[in-house]
Order: sequence, then structure tokens, then C-alpha cells
Amino acid sequence: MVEKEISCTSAICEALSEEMQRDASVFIIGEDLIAHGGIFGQFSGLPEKFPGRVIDAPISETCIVGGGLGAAMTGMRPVIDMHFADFVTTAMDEIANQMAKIRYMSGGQVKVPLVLWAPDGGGLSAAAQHSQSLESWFVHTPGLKVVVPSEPADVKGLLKSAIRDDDPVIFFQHKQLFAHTGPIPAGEHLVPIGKAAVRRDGRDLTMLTYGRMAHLCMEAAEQLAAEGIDAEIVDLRTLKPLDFACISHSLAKTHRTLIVHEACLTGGFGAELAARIGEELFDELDAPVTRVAARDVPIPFSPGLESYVLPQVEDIVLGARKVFS
Amino acid sequence: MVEKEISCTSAICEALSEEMQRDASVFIIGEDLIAHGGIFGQFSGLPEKFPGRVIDAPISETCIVGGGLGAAMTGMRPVIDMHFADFVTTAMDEIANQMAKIRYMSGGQVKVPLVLWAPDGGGLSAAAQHSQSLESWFVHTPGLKVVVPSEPADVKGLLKSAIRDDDPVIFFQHKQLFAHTGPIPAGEHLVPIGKAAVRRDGRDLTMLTYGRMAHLCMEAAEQLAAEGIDAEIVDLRTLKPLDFACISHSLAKTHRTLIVHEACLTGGFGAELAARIGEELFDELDAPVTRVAARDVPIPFSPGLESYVLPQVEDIVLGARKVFS
Amino acid sequence: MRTTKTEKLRLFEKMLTIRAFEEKAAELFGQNLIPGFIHLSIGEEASAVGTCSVLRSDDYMATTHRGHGHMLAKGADPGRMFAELFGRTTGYCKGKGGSMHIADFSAGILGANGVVGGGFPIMVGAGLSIKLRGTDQVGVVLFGDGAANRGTFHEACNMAAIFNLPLVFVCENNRFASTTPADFALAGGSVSGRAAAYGIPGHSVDGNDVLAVRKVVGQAVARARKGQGPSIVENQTYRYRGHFEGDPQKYRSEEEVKASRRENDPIERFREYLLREKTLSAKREKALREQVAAAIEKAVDFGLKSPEPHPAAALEDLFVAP
Amino acid sequence: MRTTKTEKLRLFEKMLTIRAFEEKAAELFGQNLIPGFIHLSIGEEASAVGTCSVLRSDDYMATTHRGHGHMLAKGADPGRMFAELFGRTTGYCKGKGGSMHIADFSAGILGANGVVGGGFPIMVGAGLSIKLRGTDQVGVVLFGDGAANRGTFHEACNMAAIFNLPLVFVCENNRFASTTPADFALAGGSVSGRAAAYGIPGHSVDGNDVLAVRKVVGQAVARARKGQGPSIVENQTYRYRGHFEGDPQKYRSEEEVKASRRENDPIERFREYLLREKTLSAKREKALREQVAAAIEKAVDFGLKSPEPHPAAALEDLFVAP
Ligand SMILES: Cc1ncc(C[n+]2csc(CCOP(=O)(O)OP(=O)(O)O)c2C)c(N)n1
Ligand SMILES: Cc1ncc(C[n+]2csc(CCOP(=O)(O)OP(=O)(O)O)c2C)c(N)n1
Ligand SMILES: [Mg+2]
Ligand SMILES: [Mg+2]
Repeated sequence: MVEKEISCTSAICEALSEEMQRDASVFIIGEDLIAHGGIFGQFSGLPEKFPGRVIDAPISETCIVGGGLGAAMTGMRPVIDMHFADFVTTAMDEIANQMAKIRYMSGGQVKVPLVLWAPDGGGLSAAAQHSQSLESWFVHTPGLKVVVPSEPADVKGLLKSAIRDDDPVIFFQHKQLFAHTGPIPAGEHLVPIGKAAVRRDGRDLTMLTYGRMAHLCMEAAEQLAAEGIDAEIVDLRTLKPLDFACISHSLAKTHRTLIVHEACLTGGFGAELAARIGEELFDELDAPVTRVAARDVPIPFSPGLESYVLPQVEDIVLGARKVFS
Repeated sequence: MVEKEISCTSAICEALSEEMQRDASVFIIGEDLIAHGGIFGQFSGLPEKFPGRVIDAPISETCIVGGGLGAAMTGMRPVIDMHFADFVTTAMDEIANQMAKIRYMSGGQVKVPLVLWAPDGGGLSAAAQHSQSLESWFVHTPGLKVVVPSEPADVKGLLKSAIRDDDPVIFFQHKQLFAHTGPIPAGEHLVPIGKAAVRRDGRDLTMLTYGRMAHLCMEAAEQLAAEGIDAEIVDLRTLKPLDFACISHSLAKTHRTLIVHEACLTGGFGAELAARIGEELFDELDAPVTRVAARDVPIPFSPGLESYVLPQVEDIVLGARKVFS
Repeated sequence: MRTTKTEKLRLFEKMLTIRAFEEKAAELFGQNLIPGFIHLSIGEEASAVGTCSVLRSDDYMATTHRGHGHMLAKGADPGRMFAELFGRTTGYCKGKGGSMHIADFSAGILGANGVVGGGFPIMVGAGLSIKLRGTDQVGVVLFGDGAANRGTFHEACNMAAIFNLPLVFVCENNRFASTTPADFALAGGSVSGRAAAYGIPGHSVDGNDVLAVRKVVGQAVARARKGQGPSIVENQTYRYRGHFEGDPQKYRSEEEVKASRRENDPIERFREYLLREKTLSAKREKALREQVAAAIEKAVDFGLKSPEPHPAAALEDLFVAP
Repeated sequence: MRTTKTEKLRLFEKMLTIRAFEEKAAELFGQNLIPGFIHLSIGEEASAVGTCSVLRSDDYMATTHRGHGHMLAKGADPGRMFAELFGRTTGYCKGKGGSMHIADFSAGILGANGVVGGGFPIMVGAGLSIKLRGTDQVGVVLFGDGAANRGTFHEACNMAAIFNLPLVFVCENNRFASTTPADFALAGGSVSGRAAAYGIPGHSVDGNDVLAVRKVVGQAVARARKGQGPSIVENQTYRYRGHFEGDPQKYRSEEEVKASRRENDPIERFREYLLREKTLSAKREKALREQVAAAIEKAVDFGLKSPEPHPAAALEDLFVAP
């Protein structure tokens, strides 16, 4: 297959462009999308290419999100730009009480084909209200699918799948990965929702991770290899529905697991992973399921403080060593 | 100690009445509090006893919650009535991005002594938007304390402690427990935040639970006793900060644990409990940590459907048997 | 807006149907045949019927926790509604929604809502969708005086105005939000008066006069359909029963309710008008009432005879593609 | 509102201080000495200074992401502010907040906010608290034209009105919310015009005229202090730099910015006025400017020389009682 190298930003643009071309019911709504193609340039070129289908809205998140919902309920396929994932709070009712529930509450009368696209994550000194990783709230909200890609190919392939999916998909995109590049197959490229990817084969330890942390795990794995620990890295890509088969398969080989995510530890998605593994794969485990995650405080502004709070490669290495101690 | 028997509703009223008497900075704000003493009669008598200090607000949750926050930041000690816990979504920014973070973001300049009181839970055919148990979201939000009592004495003692606490406390009160009565010590009664209670001593299995499920666990334990399983029941009471010492202590005896909560399974607080236990008490465990929780759907309306979704005594019994299988 | 005699009789029949439906619902609730809680709109029938009488079946409507009347007026079937209130498989939502979440997408009813003010953003979306698809549909969002104090009202009015959406915001100001009087909670005292803030038209109407509602909402709908943008219409009305069935109603006097029923019952007023202008005869009225009563009996019967859902059906209808 | 010559000079000095602070901040940001991102209010100094000049130090103020000017005008120390922008221990928030979250509770500044419109509910709470404690304090919430479209604005105006809270809602309409023109996004075209919806006074002011702002906000503050309730004041202004430092600003022409700077710079306008009425002499101006420059140098120096926080300090300040 012919491949090319593109950034996550380009992956987003390509996915949108292809899907908007393919299906006239796809449109984008959010704040500040037209002038600069989105505040991260994530939709560059689209406002010109699809006039009227990239919609700038006022700072009215309940109606941006609820507006996407209402449009999805009446025949459209909106992609809602949340500006920063942190602002889901300003439309939480529309997400958790309406979007997630309306199909179920109506007895399946309606479908809700939408994507809520939310740039998340820290590391940019953007402080407590612009740096969060909030996927865990939505995993705990029945009716939503949750996607957190780490590589451009997945960004493109999953975004396209999410747009075509008939259910609401919350799509988290780490802000530090916009410029990250990687290979992507030429032509039509879809990645199914609900499938994990093994990024690195390994015998000794399964690292379960997603989003930006997948990259830090790769770095940590190189260090660990030098110490004789051969880590397998499973990039979950989709948190809900979860590819538990992939996890079981890996653990059947390694019998040890380290979970790594950027969201804060307590109540993070790692808790769910650890709980399910402990429950369903108890006999496979040779060591405690261990978690590496952000410390349980809001994200501080000062770079030194922020680095201390967010998981670093060294924390992952230490976590892995702990599994073997 | 002299005891009397009171309901949770009376426990709430007594706690508020005593604290409002004791401290002029305590007040209550919410919707529909004055005419009937709150929609569950939970504040009966207080509007008359403390005129001007029980405040009826319009249906403007951002300003009810944010208003409580602003008052707490400027010298008052508000108790905010959330009407139904489900409506936290309508003020989620005020809770998660402001209330939880403002002390930290300001470098500790300000304290935020408030209680967000939220009646939660299902079983009343109130359907998807009036039946949720959302504690897990807040456990995953650094800066908040989370309390979920099950007995009138704890309702009173924890509410008083929460009001005196200098940090924001989210206080969940199960709607089915308002009429539930229990003994309470006469006179001043405080229950510390962060301490679990052992409701039943047992040798074989530790049930970790809270809120209404504590009562269902008691029933299940009676059935299990007949089968020769002697269950210890730990009512966590506070989820954050968590009394992990109490959990360890119990598990050191039983080596088996069943976690029971009403919130839906995936990403629920049980996940965090299971993860921590798996991580810190791995060598103590003789069986997988097992969870009993609501099924991962919104709460349906029809009683038969709702009972199927919410954990019942039989589900707990089955869960316990599974731990021994 | 011209209203033929036949149309007037249809309006009257709809109002009678809603009243009969809800009086029956109250009775059945009292008999514990309806689980959960229900909010009745008895006394507000003119608003529902007048409003929906100017809508096409492909127009969208979002309703509230107090939505039975709106649904019936927009074309929902009383049998499937009762079935839903009873939590049966034949109900609109297969028993998953109940009174607070009934929806009938086939009739353009995007759903009741358990969250006050929850319908505003959804209807903005429906309006956007109409514009993007280029149809001449219209969307109506019904809401109470209390809902007008939610942020969603403001965001929706602003967005509808700047996007010139084909929407009508129909407030049913029944003087109370649960226990809280609009006189206290509604700053400025008027919902329609808030329209000026968004540069859109606002109208206050005698909401117990079905023809007045029909006329004013009709104009707003016509305006929206012509692409001239959104409006706010405030139907001044009053509710005769408690906020929910079982409400002790300490926030108002029995006399206040009785006085309104005596002098301002929308059905009685329309009946007198129809009799006066001889559109309705005593005989015709009797026949109509019997017909309505029979239809409601039949609807209740349909509901009560319908099966309870199988418990495991609770796991269905979450996702289209799991 | 009488303003003495001394007061006028103080206003001028404050405006100069803010301008110098922010020009310095822009420079330091360009040198990568300020992490994260910053939003400057250059061009909007008259609004900040005019507004805060009528507040007592025990009055409350909530500011925005664009809050440096408001903070300095209300009495914050530039050294501790720079230290915060640099993320140092001596910063107002010990480096935990940064530009978007600076607060100085000792000066009544309840905080900047990274969430647009996040200050409204908090200030409603401060207003309630003032009423409950029975003091004669006043609260001012500053916000942009964009923030006026958030639901929190509406809920706050409504609640402030019905509770008759001692608040002033001061909008700084700088014509843009990030890339989005107010002409497009603000239905009705006016923030002060929305006041009527809540039955409260609304005033639109030339926001680049410090004395005009001082007068109108002063009246609103006096009204609030007397227990006569809230008002909205809309200061018409313009921002000269990007939305954030680094903003490519494709949404407006350079010429538009230059024209405003040329004709409407609030500092230049006030300077000319002061020279004209001989409150200011060229000599005095020079001295003032030197004094301000020196103070800002000193502030930067304080900040840059302050220690970085110890990493583990990240775990402090979450709870009062853990
Ligand atoms: C966001 C939210 N807040 C509070 C409630 C509780 N509640 C249900 S109905 C109601 C009163 C609504 O008043 P109004 O909008 O006037 O409608 P009405 O009931 O009078 O028809 C309240 C407070 C709710 N369901 N949702
Ligand atoms: C709730 C929310 N939505 C969006 C943003 C992103 N954002 C930050 S500033 C801004 C523009 C604010 O405009 P305005 O209120 O006019 O203030 P100005 O920047 O012009 O001073 C936006 C959209 C945010 N911080 N919070
Ligand atoms: Mg009402
Ligand atoms: Mg602006």
C-alpha cells in the first residue's frame, strides 16, 4: 500500500474533507472555525471548500452542542467542535442528559449520528481550565462512544468512522499531537471504532494506553528494553466500546500490565481497565495491575509544576519496574 | 448515649437547623425550598425558623451553584440544593471548573466552604433524567470531597461535618432513603468526613458499598449467611477522601471482596476501588475483586425494566457466590 | 388567519381530547396505574391546540415535562401515549421514557424533556438542520415561564436570531414554575418582552383563547416559514392542577385556582364562543364529548391491555450499531 | 462625578502602567519568558481604569482571560503579577494559575477566568453574600461582548435583578470575541440593550473615554451601593493586539486596527485632554512615564529573580483540610 507522512492536523482535515465530499449531511459547528480554520488550524481549507457547511457560532456551548444534537436528530451528521475539551462542562447537560440518552429514552425511535470533537490534554502551560483529559466522565455515561487516537492514521480513520457511525462519538484529540506526523495509507482509510492496535510487540509486560501517552510508552519501552523488560504496547484507540479481546490476548502472553493515561489517577479510565482485568483475568496475573496517571490535582500553570503532575517517561519506566518488583 | 429513631429527612433538617443556629454564615439556596420546605420536604421548618436564610432561586442552575460558590468565596457557608443530582449537568462548569479548582488555581488564597446537596438514585420510575448516581464524575475531579451516607445518623453527622468543612463537599442523598429511619445519638452528633463504617462483621467476604446499596447488602448478607458465607459490610460513607485503611483492614481478614454500587458499572466508583485494591492489596486477594452495579444503560422508566437495570438483592447474592466460585 | 367552522370544531375536539386524556391520567395515577410522576396541563389546552393547529406534520416541535397536550395536539396517538405512561411495550418509547420523555418522531415531536429548558438547544439544531437541508419546515419549542430563566433560553434566542432560524419560541406562562411565582422569578416580568434583546419580535397573547393563540403563533410560524426568522410568543395561561400530581400546592390559594377555572377555562370560553356563533349546537357538543370519551376509553384500554416489556429489553435501543 | 486634578493624574498613571505592563508582557512573551498564552488588553485601558476608579478596595471584582488591566486598576501589584505570569513562587497564585487565573483576594479580585462567562455566577454569589452580610460593598463583573452570549450572562442578570443585588455588569465590547465579530454574533447588536429584558438599567458608553466610563460606572456603582440594584454598562472599545499573543488576526484588516489606534487610543485621548486643560504638563508627563517605566522594570525584575516553585508544591493548596 502506498503510504505518505502527514500530521494529525492534516489527518483531521483529510477526514473531514473526504466525508463532507461524500455526504452532504456532514457539517461542522463550533467557535472561531472560519477565520483560521479552527483555533488549531484543524479545519484549514474546509470553510472555503464547503461554504456554509463550516458554521461559526457565538460563545453559546449549550446550543453548539445541543444544536448539533438537534441537527443529528433531524437528518444531519454534525461534527461539533468543543474548542477545548475542558468546556464540555458548559454543555454537559446536552451531552450527558440529552445526546447520550435520547435514542434510548425514545425507545430507539431516533438515531444520533454526531461527533463531538474535543482537543484535550496538558503540557502547554495552559493551566487548570485548558488542559484536562476528561474521557472518564463519558465512559461512565451510557449512550456515548469514546475515541482517543494517538497516530495520524488513526485520527483520520477513526474520525471518518465516527462520522459514519449512527451513534454519538466523543472524539478526543490531544493538543500536543496536532503537529505529530506519521505514515498513513493513501486513498480511502477507515479504522473501525472499538479496535485496539498493538504498537509494539513484547513478551514481558502489557502497557495499556491511549492518546499522547502511547508515545511516551514507546519511549519508556526503549529504556525498559535496555533493562531486559520487553514491553508490549496496546494503544486502545477506542475506550468505549473497549477491545477487551485484544487486552486478554496480550495479557495471556505477558501476565503483567501497566496502565498509563494522562487523566488524573483517581476514577480515571485506568480504574475501569484495572477493575475489568482484575475481575476477568485474575488467574492470568503474575503481578498487581499498576497505574501511571496524572496526580490528583488540577493542572498547574508553571511548567515545572505541570511536568510534575503529568506522567512523564520516567514515571512510566518506574511504574514498569514496580510491576516487576 | 441516649438514642432516638429518626428518618433521613429529619436528620437533614436537624443538621441544618443546628448548623444554621450555630453559624450565621450558613444559608441554603436552591429551587422551590420555601413553599414546601424543599421538594422532598428535606428542609421542612427551616424557612420559617431562619427567615431570609433559605433562598428560593429561579431555574438558573449556573447561578445557584456558582452563586453558592461566590458566596463561599466571600465569607458565607452555603448549602446548595441541586434539586435532583441529575441536574449537576446544568452547572457542571461551576462545579468542575470553578468550585473544584479555584482554591488551587489561586495558590490557596481562598477557601470554599460549601456543600452541594444532591438527591440521587433510582427505583422510583423517574426515568433517565431523574434517577442517576453520578458520584464517579466528582471523584475524578480533584478539589472536591464526596460523601454518600446511608443511615440517618450519618446523614446528620456528615452533613454537619460537611457544613463545617472548609472545602467543597458534594453530598449525595438517595431519594429512596428519605423515609428510612434509624437510631441517632441525642445531642451534638458529628461524623468525620473520610471514615468508613463497618455495618456487619464477617469473616469470609468484604462487601464494599455506600448509599442505598448498603441496605441491600445487609439483606443479601442475611441470605448469604444461610449459605455459610459470612459477609462483612463496609459502608464507605465518604468516597473522597477514601478510608482505605478500613478497607485494607477488612480485606486482611476476608481476602475476598465484592463491590456494590447503584451507579452503572463501567467507570463507576467500583472501578477505582477494584483498581486500588488490586494494586495495593494484590497479595491479600484469594479471588477476583467483583463488582455489582447497574447495567450500562440510562435508567428506563418502566418498573420492570428499571429493576432489571438497577442492582437488586439477588444480584448481590449472585455476585457474592461468584467470588466463591 | 381564517379559521373555518370545521377547523374550529376540530380545535374544540382536540381541546376536549386533551382535557379528557389528562383527567383520565389523573384518575389512573391516583389508582397507581401510572408509575413515576406526571405533570398535567389542564387549563392550558388552548395554548397547545392553538399552537399546534398552525403546524404541519413535518414541522418540528420540542415539548416539556408538561407535554401530553402538545403531543396530542401535534398528532400523537392517545393509545400509544397511555401505553407509554403505563410503561408498556406498545408505548411510544416501549416503556423506556414515560410521561417525561415521550416522543413521536414520526409526528415531528422531538420529545418531552425532563430537564427544564432542555428543548431549546435541540430546537436550535432542528432549525439549523432545516436551513441546511433547505426545506420550508418550521420548528416550535414550547417552554414555561420558569424555563425562560435558564441560560439555554438565552443562548437559543441569540443563536436563532443571528442565524435567522425558522423557529418559534412559544412560552406557556402559567404564572408558576413549580412552587415559584413568575412574578417573583421572572425579572422584567415578561418573556415576550425579552425578544427585543435579540432583535426579534415578541408577542404576548391571551393563552386561554385558542383562536388568539392560533392567530399569533400562526403569524410567527408563517414568518419563520418565509425565512424571516424567529419570534417569541408568550401565551398567558394558568394551570389548574398541581405542578405534579400530588402537589400540596401551598404556594397558592384554592380560591385563586377556582376563580380562574370559573372565569377563564379555555375550553369553557371556546365552547361559549362556538355556541354563540352557532358553530356548535348542544347536540353536536354532546356527540363530540361522547366521541372523545370513547376514544380515551379505548386508548386507556389499549394501554392497559398491552404487555409489560421483557426485563432484558432494557438493554436494547442504546446504540444503533453496538 | 467630580474628578479632581490629582485623581485625573492617578487615572492617567494607571492607564500608563497597564499599557507599560502589557507591552512588556508582549515583549517577554515573544522572548519565551512567559509560558502558556496571554491575552492583552492594550487599547482597553480606559475601561479598566475608569471602572475600577469608582470601586473601594473591599468591593469585589471578577475579571476575565483579558484581566491584567482590571487587576492593576483594582490595586494588584505588578511585581506579583509578573511573577505569576512567569510561574514563580512569589506570583499571586504561586505559579499555579498563570495569566488566565490570577486572583488577588486581598484586593477584592475574585479571579480571572479561563472560561468565558465564568465570572457571572460567582459574582451573583458575591452579591448575595454582600446582601446576607448586610455590608455596603458592591460587586463588578467584567466581561466581553462574546461572553454576553453565554447562558451564564442571562441567568446572572435575571437573578441579580430579582434579588436586587448590588452588582454592576461591565461589558467591554471590543467588537470581537476571538475571531468572531460582535456585529455577527450579538443578536440585537447591543449588550446594554439587553438590560431592559431584566427590568434593569443599561448604559452604553464611549469606553475609550476614561472619564465617561468613570462617570457611568460610578453612577451604577452608587446605585448598587444604595441598594437600588444591578445595572449593565457597556464600554465600547477596541483591542489593538491579537486575541492572544501570536494571533494571525485574519478576521480584520491591519488598517482597521491602525485607524482606531490613530484616532481613538484611550491613553492618547486622555493625554490630550489633560494637556489641554493643563492638568498635565510635558514635564509632568515625562516624569510620570519614567516613573511608570521604572516601576514596570522593577516588577519584571522581581518576577524574573523569584524562584521557580519546587515541583512537589504542585500537591499543595488543593484542600484546606485534607
Ligand atoms: C434544569 C432543571 N431544573 C429544575 C427542574 C425541576 N423542575 C421540573 S418542572 C419545574 C418547573 C418548571 O416551570 P415552568 O418552566 O414554568 O413550566 P411549568 O411546570 O409551569 O409548565 C422545575 C423547577 C428540572 N426538571 N430541570
Ligand atoms: C466557555 C468558553 N468558550 C470558549 C472559550 C474560548 N475563548 C476564550 S476567549 C474567547 C473570546 C471571548 O470574547 P469576549 O467575551 O468578547 O472577550 P474578549 O476576548 O474580546 O476580551 C473565546 C471564544 C472559553 N475560554 N470559554
Ligand atoms: Mg410555569
Ligand atoms: Mg470581545
